[in-house]
Amino acid sequence: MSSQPLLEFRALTFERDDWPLFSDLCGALKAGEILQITGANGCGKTTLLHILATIQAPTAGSLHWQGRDISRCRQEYLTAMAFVGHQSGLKLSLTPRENLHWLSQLQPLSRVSSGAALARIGLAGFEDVPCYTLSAGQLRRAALAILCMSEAKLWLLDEPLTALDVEGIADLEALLLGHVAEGGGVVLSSHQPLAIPALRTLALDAMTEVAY
Amino acid sequence: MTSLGGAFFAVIQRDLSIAMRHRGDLLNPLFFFLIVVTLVPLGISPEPTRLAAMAPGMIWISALLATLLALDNLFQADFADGSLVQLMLSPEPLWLLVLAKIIAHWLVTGLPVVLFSPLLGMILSLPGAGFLPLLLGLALGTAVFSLLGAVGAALTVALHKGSVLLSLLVMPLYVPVLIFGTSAVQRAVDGMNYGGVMAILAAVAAFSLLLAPFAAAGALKVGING
Amino acid sequence: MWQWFHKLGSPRWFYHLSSKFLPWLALASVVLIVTGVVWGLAFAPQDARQGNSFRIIYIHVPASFLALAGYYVMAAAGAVGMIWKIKLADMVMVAAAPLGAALTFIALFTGAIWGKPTWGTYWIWDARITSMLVLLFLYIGIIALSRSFSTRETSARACAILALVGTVNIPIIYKSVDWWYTLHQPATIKLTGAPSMHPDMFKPLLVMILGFYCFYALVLLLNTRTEILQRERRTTWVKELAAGK
Amino acid sequence: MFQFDSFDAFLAMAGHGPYVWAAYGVSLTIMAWLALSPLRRQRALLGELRRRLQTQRPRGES
Repeated sequence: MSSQPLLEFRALTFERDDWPLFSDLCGALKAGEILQITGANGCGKTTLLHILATIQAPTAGSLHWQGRDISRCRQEYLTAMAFVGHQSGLKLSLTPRENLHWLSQLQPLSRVSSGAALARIGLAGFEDVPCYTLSAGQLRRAALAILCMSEAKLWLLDEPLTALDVEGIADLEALLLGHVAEGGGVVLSSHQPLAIPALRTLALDAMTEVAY
Repeated sequence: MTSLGGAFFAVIQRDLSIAMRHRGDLLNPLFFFLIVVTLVPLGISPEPTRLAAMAPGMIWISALLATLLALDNLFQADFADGSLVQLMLSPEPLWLLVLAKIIAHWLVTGLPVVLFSPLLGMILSLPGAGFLPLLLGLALGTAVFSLLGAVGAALTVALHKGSVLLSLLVMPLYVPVLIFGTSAVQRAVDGMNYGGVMAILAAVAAFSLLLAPFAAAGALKVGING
Repeated sequence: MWQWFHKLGSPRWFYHLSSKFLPWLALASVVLIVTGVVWGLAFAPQDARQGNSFRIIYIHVPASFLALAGYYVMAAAGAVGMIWKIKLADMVMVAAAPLGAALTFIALFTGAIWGKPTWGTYWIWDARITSMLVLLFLYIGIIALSRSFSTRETSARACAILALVGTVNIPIIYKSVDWWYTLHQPATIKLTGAPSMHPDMFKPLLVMILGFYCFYALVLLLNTRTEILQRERRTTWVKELAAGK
Repeated sequence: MFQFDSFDAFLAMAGHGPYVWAAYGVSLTIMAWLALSPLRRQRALLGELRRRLQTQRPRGES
């Protein structure tokens, strides 16, 4: 296995209305690692994940995918990255199966069938009911089913534990460990502790106090 | 594996099936269209000659307002539930997916308005010669409304009070279409040749088709950071 | 080459450079506009048909010129800011929007006042005035959009896209309105007969147009400088500037 | 060449005075405001910055 990090970010700075949310943030994620971003509400966890997912552009700094600047290989990066955000990304009027089918047309999601993915995440029997009948926890599980199907090496997860019960959290942890065992990488934000050995953390708190 | 055409048609298909599950919402712009046109004789005069003189303009203006009404839903619902982000993280070219969304949106909002317009022409005593150019013109015109409107909808997608702002942004851009569209009908009613005007309208539509998806894709990348 | 380009885009450098020619620009615009106003009001011969109301032309025409040119300046700045990610261009765009809107309003207002003695009514759906009104709406859209974003950068990007779409549309809008006007053939005289103007009438107009160009550049510079200070207020050079004063 | 017989005639503009003067007056007022308002905003901004710096300095340097 090469020592080249999967994802590296250098000197990331993000300013909102000329007010730095964080500045000069550096870090790297190697294959087989899980990086947890921690910090109080409003310290920029979601923004950082959005920047890593190339949804938002940083004010300054750069991202590198396997050593190459992401602005030069964004297409390749997008096929190698899966993002599950704060919102589920599911249409409430469609069923989980329909939602996953739609997503699989847009993104490389063909490791397992949508039915198998939903069964693995604990939604067997709910494949064909409209999503608006699901509970918040079930919706979150359905969103995480994307990860079971994904061929992506890198997972970016924004608060994946929200609304999950104990069993759901255990399922997710198993999923994450399975992914890194296969040489993948995960960046996730959460303020809850995770039962995962060798978890690396990045605390954003220190950045909130910036003098005028 | 994903494929270009697959992603394009998947987006259209999904948006259409969502629309079919909210059939009530689908009819709203149509009823709006009908009600606005009904207000014209009530507000002005029921006299057929006066109505006929106003018919092309009134039908066009109400069609414009009806499509405008449905416009802020183009991206906003997808933004709220996060599926817009998933769409934008697809390795497929974003402009193509945006075009698919615009086409689906036109099929559920623009097309019904077009198909409904002859009925309104009848209500407003539009002379017989005006019906064909009305249909043709509205078909092209509502397509331009959806295409240009998509840029505005993308820019305002993350804003709280986006819908009023959206109207403010796109309505001035609709001026040429309104002018050419109504005058095509007027010319036909007056017994003149309207082919030239229709050609201009088609050119505007083709031009919008060429540029608007790129502009809307760029606008989305900016707009989701509202 | 890129270094040079980015130096040009450095707000600090621009701020200091612009302080040098700001007084000259101010002087030029005041002298030209005062000369033009006095010449136009008192010394230019009156129009044979329209009488003295024709003197409004010396405000109306330059304002209309710059209202339209201003939209292109704004769109060009927005495009530069978007393509090369130059902050300064974004600031110029933000500075240009209210200025252009104000000039458009002046053009409309003077046009309406001129209409009263000429046509007996303040408002007439003349092609030129209608296009100007649509232009005002386009400006208002940009200003409204720029005020509704929470970050300045996003706001500038969004406005740039809208301005570019507007720029592509403006020629079509102008042509369509022109065509619409000929279609409805109102029996009125044309507002201006610029080509057939007497040289004595034309010279002050030229002075005024020059003066308005200088004035536009002046206010654009002033607005941009304010925007620079606003955005860079946390940098050391702005703090030094504030402390040194 | 001055086009009017007297100053009163200049003001009256043969009946068009109100229109001409209103157009010039309003336009020039708007233009003056356009030029002055950035200057005023700039002064306010620098003033506030200075005030902030003065209140911060004792803490920052001690």
